[in-house]
Amino acid sequence: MDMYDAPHTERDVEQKEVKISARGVQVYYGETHAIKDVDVDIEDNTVTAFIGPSGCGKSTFLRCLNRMNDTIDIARIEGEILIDGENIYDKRVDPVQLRAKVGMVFQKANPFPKSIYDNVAYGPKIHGMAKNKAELDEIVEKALRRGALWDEVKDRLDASGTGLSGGQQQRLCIARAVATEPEVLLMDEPCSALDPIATAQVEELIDELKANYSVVIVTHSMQQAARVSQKTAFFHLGNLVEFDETGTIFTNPRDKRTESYITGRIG
Amino acid sequence: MDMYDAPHTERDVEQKEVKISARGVQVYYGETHAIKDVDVDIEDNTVTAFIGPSGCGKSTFLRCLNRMNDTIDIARIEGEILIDGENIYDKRVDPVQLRAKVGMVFQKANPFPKSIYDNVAYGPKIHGMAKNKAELDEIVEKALRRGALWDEVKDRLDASGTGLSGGQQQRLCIARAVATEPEVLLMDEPCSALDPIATAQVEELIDELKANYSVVIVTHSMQQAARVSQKTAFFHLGNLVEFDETGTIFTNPRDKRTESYITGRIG
Amino acid sequence: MSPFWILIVIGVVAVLGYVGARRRAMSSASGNIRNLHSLPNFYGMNALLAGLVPALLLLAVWSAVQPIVIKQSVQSIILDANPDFGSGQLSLVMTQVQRLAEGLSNAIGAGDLTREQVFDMRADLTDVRGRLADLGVALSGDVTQTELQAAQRYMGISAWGDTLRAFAVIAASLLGTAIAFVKTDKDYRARNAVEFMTRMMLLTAACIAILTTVGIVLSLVFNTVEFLRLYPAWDFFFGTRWNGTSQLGLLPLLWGTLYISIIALIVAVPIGLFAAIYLSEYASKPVRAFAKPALEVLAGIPTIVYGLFALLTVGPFLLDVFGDGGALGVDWMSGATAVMTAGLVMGIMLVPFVSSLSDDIINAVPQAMRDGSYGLGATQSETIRQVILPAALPGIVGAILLAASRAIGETMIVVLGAGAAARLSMNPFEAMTTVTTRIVSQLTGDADFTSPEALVAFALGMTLFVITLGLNVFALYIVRKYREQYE
Amino acid sequence: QDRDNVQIAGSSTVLPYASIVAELFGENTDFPTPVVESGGSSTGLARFCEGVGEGTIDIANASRPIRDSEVETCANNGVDEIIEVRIGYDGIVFASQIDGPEFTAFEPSDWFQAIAAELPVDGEIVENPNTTWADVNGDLPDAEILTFIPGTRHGTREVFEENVLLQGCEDSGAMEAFVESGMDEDAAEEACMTVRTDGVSVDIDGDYTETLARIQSNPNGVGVFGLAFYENNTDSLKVATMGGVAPSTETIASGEYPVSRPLFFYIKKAHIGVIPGVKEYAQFFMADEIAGPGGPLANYGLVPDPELADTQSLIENETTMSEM
Amino acid sequence: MTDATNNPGASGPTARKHTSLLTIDVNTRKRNRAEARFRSYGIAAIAIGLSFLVMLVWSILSSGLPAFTRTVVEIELTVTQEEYAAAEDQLFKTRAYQDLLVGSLAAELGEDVDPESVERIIGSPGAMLRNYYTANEDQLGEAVTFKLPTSSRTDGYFKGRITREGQERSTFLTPEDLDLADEMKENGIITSEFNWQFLTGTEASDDNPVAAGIGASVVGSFYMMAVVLILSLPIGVAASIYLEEFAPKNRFTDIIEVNISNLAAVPSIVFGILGLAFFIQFAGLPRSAPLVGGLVLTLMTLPTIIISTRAALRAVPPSIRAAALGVGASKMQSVFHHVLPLAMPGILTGTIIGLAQALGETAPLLLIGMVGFVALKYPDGVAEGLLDSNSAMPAQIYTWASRADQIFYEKAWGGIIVLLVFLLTMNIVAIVLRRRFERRW
Ligand SMILES: Nc1ncnc2c1ncn2[C@@H]1O[C@H](COP(=O)(O)OP(=O)(O)OP(=O)(O)O)[C@@H](O)[C@H]1O
Ligand SMILES: Nc1ncnc2c1ncn2[C@@H]1O[C@H](COP(=O)(O)OP(=O)(O)OP(=O)(O)O)[C@@H](O)[C@H]1O
Ligand SMILES: [Mg+2]
Ligand SMILES: [Mg+2]
Ligand SMILES: O=P([O-])([O-])[O-]
Repeated sequence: MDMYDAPHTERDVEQKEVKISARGVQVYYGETHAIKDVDVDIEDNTVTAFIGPSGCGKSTFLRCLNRMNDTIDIARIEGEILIDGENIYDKRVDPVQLRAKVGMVFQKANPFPKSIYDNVAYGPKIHGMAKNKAELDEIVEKALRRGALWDEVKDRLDASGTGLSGGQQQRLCIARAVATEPEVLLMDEPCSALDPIATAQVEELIDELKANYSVVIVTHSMQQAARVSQKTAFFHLGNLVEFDETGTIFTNPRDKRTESYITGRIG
Repeated sequence: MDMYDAPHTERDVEQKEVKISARGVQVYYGETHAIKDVDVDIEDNTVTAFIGPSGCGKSTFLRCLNRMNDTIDIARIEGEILIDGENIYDKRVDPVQLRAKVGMVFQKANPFPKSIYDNVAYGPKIHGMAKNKAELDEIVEKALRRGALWDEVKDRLDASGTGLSGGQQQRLCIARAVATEPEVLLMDEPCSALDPIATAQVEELIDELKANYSVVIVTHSMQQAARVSQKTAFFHLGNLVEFDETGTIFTNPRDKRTESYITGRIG
Repeated sequence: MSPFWILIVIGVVAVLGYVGARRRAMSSASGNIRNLHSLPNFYGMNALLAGLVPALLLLAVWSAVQPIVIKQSVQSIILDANPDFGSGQLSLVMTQVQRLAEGLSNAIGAGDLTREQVFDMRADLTDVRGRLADLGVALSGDVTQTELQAAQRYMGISAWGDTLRAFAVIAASLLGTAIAFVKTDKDYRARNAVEFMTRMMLLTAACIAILTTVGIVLSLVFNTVEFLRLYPAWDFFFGTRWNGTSQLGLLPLLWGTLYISIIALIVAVPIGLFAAIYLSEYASKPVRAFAKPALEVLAGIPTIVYGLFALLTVGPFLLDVFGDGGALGVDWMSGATAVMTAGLVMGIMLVPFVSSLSDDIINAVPQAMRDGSYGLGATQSETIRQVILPAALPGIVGAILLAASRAIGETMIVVLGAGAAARLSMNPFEAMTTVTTRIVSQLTGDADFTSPEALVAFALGMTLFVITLGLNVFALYIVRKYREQYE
Repeated sequence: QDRDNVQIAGSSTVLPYASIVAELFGENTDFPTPVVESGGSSTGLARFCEGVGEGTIDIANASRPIRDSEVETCANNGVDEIIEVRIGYDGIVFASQIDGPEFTAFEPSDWFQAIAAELPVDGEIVENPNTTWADVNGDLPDAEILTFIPGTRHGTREVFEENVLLQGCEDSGAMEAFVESGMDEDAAEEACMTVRTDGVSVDIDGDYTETLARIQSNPNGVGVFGLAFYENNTDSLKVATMGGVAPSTETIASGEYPVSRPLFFYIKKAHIGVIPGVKEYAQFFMADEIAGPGGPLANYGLVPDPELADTQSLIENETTMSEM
Repeated sequence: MTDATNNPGASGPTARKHTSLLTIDVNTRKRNRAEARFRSYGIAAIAIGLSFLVMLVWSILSSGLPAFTRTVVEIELTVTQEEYAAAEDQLFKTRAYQDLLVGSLAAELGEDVDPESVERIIGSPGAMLRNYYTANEDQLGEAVTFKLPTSSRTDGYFKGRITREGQERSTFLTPEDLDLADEMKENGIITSEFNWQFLTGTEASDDNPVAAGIGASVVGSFYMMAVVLILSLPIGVAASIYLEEFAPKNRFTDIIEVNISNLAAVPSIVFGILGLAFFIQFAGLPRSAPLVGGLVLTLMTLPTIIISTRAALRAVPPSIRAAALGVGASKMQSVFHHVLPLAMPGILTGTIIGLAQALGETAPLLLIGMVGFVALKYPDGVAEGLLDSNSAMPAQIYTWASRADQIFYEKAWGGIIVLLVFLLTMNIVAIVLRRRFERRW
């Protein structure tokens, strides 16, 4: 398991502030019980990875964290999720403000049917982040650079975002999400369609974001989880089986299921 | 590079029959020249991997092979592509028949907004592959098993295909494609949203399919390419830079660009 | 054989063809569907269509042509007897002959007369009228020998023609089925054949729309040209006065049309669009299920109701507000009928055109687009304005165009609500009129159809047609330019 | 398919009478009920003159006599035998909202001066300056002029122009003034009958119900109606005298009331004996029980023709216009 | 917003101020106000639309509901064989029956009652009597109790449609007649009942306006709408499919596209001109026939259906088509199996609106002879229904609305109620289906 060695050294053990704290979260899609009583604490300035077999509820739980599940009619959420100690399902919480604070990259790339520029500028515009066009241009460029897309699209910022290749669309969505500078960034398999180089760039970005923000990333790649995350949560059939330091999870899992998932891996 | 050793031993060097032969293929999206003069021979009973950085034209080229690019208004294709010695861009060729023969799994999972069962049964139905309901049930079950999805959905075959998780949708699309038993299967990043176990199952499927069919797979994972493919094509900026035995590509690339792509990898 | 029975027979032939071809296909594939090029049903359908389509076409053409041929041949008898007949008299006598022939065949059918009796009948020997009257067939005049002869010839030819038609049509059906049946083989591309025929049918359907346009242009263009020969084109196109008789200037009508339509759209588009947005994005299911069809009722209320509503309710109300001594203390309006009155009421009528169609289109925008926007912290309204509406734009423009089209074509509301005065004025509280209402009134008017007063209706129709064509081209351009395709 | 019912089209003024007869004809004979379309006298006559044959109408209703030009068109199209039937008389009345200003007595000259396009003032021809009825005639209420007159598509318009406007023009001496100003006779008549287009007078192309609706929404409006229509709407309308005579069946029959006109229908002789029921319909229409005094037509508002018997024999003998 | 987001350059944990989610910040508050405004526009739009609907429906109901009741007079009458023979012998037979009735009723009411007065009160029910006795000759000589509608003015007097003062100025009813009518009402001879005849009856002339009913024209409209539905929906959908999915995208299809939207702007009367020229004069179809009306309305409805169908087809995401093509479906199959079902709501909306428009349209019917005094019997079968002269609801309403007698005003509005009920019934299937097909993807 040599590949885990390098990240290990970077991991600091000191307890960070808890950014998000979920207690007894249950999610139902109609009859289906998709998330079963999950408790988890996500720390600030930390990258947390969610791993687990496909269909175990990672995306579902991720979407709870910024109330994106609100948009699914049949989804029902119980339990409480606190961000900075405040329950986001509280009546007084405005999901719009919440989502500005908790950004999200979706599993399936979903660029707007607009130009590449407008795709990225959309968030900053609605949040009034730029005083003028020049500032906006700057924000867009910076976001696209962070999304490792700038070089490929700088000559065609006016082209439609939907005319990009799969991986380009995914990076566009990443750029779009970081452009609004959220405090927490939820990324649902952000590198699934990316080549190794682009993946490395995104991982670098995540590492950079960690300095200021809290990042939650869903990934199917153990290596990626090991490389970028400090904490890892393993989901199985809707249960949070284990949540611990990434190192611990990968080297010394407590639960049988975690172990078998980790070792059953192939990549 | 020990990980390449195992596959190596399995690779047989004997020349197989050429299934698909592309000559001087050019693709333009409006002004953009996306594929530049690509010549390639894809063999029968072989798994061919397309690798290359995001946006280099892998999907585009793949879509040429079953004329899916016909559906994009602005796409223009030049050159010829022969399947079993017949030019598929010939006027007399019925693209429908072609696509029945050359199946495809798209990069972005696109299940029909229908039940899971109907999603899979659709192809067999229109191709008259089942005499009766029982046979159809059997085909659906077999396809879902091959797509490594059966266990997860067997109790809810009537649920909508769009209500599945990202990885489940992807496997559904794989199941849908194999259900029609095409002679050539084009898979555009079929495992991008899959966990290692599911990935292994799909790879097993690919290996199994190889016995009878020709499989082309686009992947960003070098390991996956190395594991499943016998031939690998490396695309860069629309050019087919190198096409050779997988082992050769990974161990002994001729082109600088290939080498730098391979070694720049991280996973 | 009557068309009904012919239809039954070719129907049976086609169904047999379906079953037969299907069987044949299966057996050629030795029972294994997978060896077939297409699904067995396609082979069946292929035979079915081959048995039906040409036969039906033949039946239709034959049925259309046969009476003309018969008429020609029967007419010659009458013309031989009365060489000086004009076409009008001829057609009247032919009516009598037809009636007679029908009466006689009915009598034969009912068993009251035999064929021989009928063909031996002589008008000077038999009181044909009385005889038929006894049998319950009313003839309005006495029958002459020529007429009787003609009727006998008529019956003879049509009996013969009907038989021949039955043979020909059934033969065509059999032949088509047979060819399809013979061609049926596991490698025959039945699906392609069936799809080709389906595609031809789709094309035919599209052509009906084109033919309608051609028909409309044809039914307008000759009279338009005729009008422009009688009335100076310059005065028509650039005249600023219209009184329906001697002064036929287009501009005041065009202005009225434009003004009223714009006001109607200013009412209908925001209300309709916001209603659509609310229905598709905000409303709960029950609200939506109720409100959408309820709004659609507005499109179904006869326009005369709107007209009366404009004249008796909205007009006086506006007068109370904007009229002399009104609530606002302004004296802009002097009568209840005004551009504003008609425009407002028409706008209400048009709301469902915008709301329902737009609602469907907005609803069809994939959820992923919304999610993408919400995920960035956009509010629902921002999402709608900046992501959903642009994506739905082509459909919405289509809906608005449809509403605009209705506004241009509407008459009753304008007649009652806007008055009938043709006037070039900027004041929306004055009475004006539109092109369409003038078309209706000139066309149903007292003037004879050779005078410019009536012919102007066609010229107005044609002009309107050309103008709306221009507007549509413009709209198409706009849509093309701003179209945003999702995925 | 052969036509077995009589088809009639034409004047909307005649329509109620024609439909009463059509209905009774259907109820009292074995013939099917004729179809009666409206749309105006000229439209009806135009369709009448399209030719003979099943595809054309058998009878045209008209609220004015057929014009020579129309007879000519008819002849050109083979309709050379036309039977003219005068069915009676109809009065035209001037009425206003029941609660509106006291419009109770008009003279033709009031109307002419109120709505003519141009008027002679002090020897000069000027655009009509009158805005209130009091401007026209001191005895009339001081209310804005707003009239609703039949549109040019109506046969009624012709009667209105000739019996009211032209008459008023002559009465007021404007005719002379026009001629003096250098117009020839025809031009002067034309000027007398030209109506102002500044919105003071509104042409109604629709039916009397439209006029009624307009008057209901405009207290100052005065409208032109048929007598029968007014009789049916005495609840909402009040009628004015014209030239001092109140309109009624009696005053119209006696010729005292100045604004009345005969109503007609025209039969295509060629269709008699071909289309069942054409002649029978005409006979039934003009029978004493129907068109005579006390009959349903008179009850509804038709002023019966004193020379009914002549008309009856004319139909009996199928006497065409050219034979008269 | 946090400072960090306002100043993209700021960095370091200390630079970040955590704003509470529970208190809504200024910017968000502003945006929420915009949101609330936007939402309220939506509510307002719906409210405006619905309130106009309520106003219109209210005025329709209040003007039209009286048409559903009628004032009737109950009479026992004995007609002898001789009276029957004498009546049948006359030219004006129905009048003879009416005289019998009037005589009998006047006698029943008392010596001093003027028969003419009675006649003015009961109107012209002669045809009903004649129909009864010709159908039931065995009842001759027997006493039969009839419940017959009164004259339209009597009806109007009791319904408050006309006033005593108004009638004094007319020749229809004298004050004495009204007194007599009041008395008859008190004696229970005149009562009021639900007016079935309005629903089942046929057009009637001004001589007997109370008998007028909407029934025959409902049948006419039914046949017309059947033609419209059977033709315009398949043709419209087929044409849209061709244009949207199959036609090559070139100048020519652009022309077709523009043409079709332009057809929608063609005034409906022009379709009447076309129908007159093509279906009647060229093809020789009969005038006043619902078939022709249906064909003309089909042409008029097509653009509406085509435009909405095309918009709906266009809104289906391309990935669905790609998915179907990818498993080897033909274009035709992908359209019919996947795209069309997803476009169904839009198609149905087009149908709902197009049919509503067609059902209420009068102008083209004017030219093809369905407006006027048309149709007095029910068709015997489908062929007759399509080809025999008939009217249609809007034409009937239009005709009534231009009649002099005020009862027709009431009937016109009553007819509008029937038309709307017809419309809703016709559309209910489409509305329900549309809800079924609605889905998000
Ligand atoms: N529909 C389209 N319209 C215009 N340009 C397109 C379209 N699809 C792809 N392209 C462009 O063509 C190039 C090749 O795209 P393609 O999808 O083949 O890349 P790819 O190799 O599949 O990349 P990825 O790994 O990100 O999926 C890219 O530059 C892309 O932006
Ligand atoms: N919209 C939905 N409606 C109904 N069931 C859903 C819906 N979305 C997800 N599910 C179900 O909930 C479970 C969890 O789904 P989720 O998307 O959270 O899985 P995941 O862990 O993200 O999987 P993957 O790795 O494949 O994306 C799955 O069984 C899935 O089928
Ligand atoms: Mg997921
Ligand atoms: Mg790709
Ligand atoms: O319809 P008119 O009688 O006025 O011609």
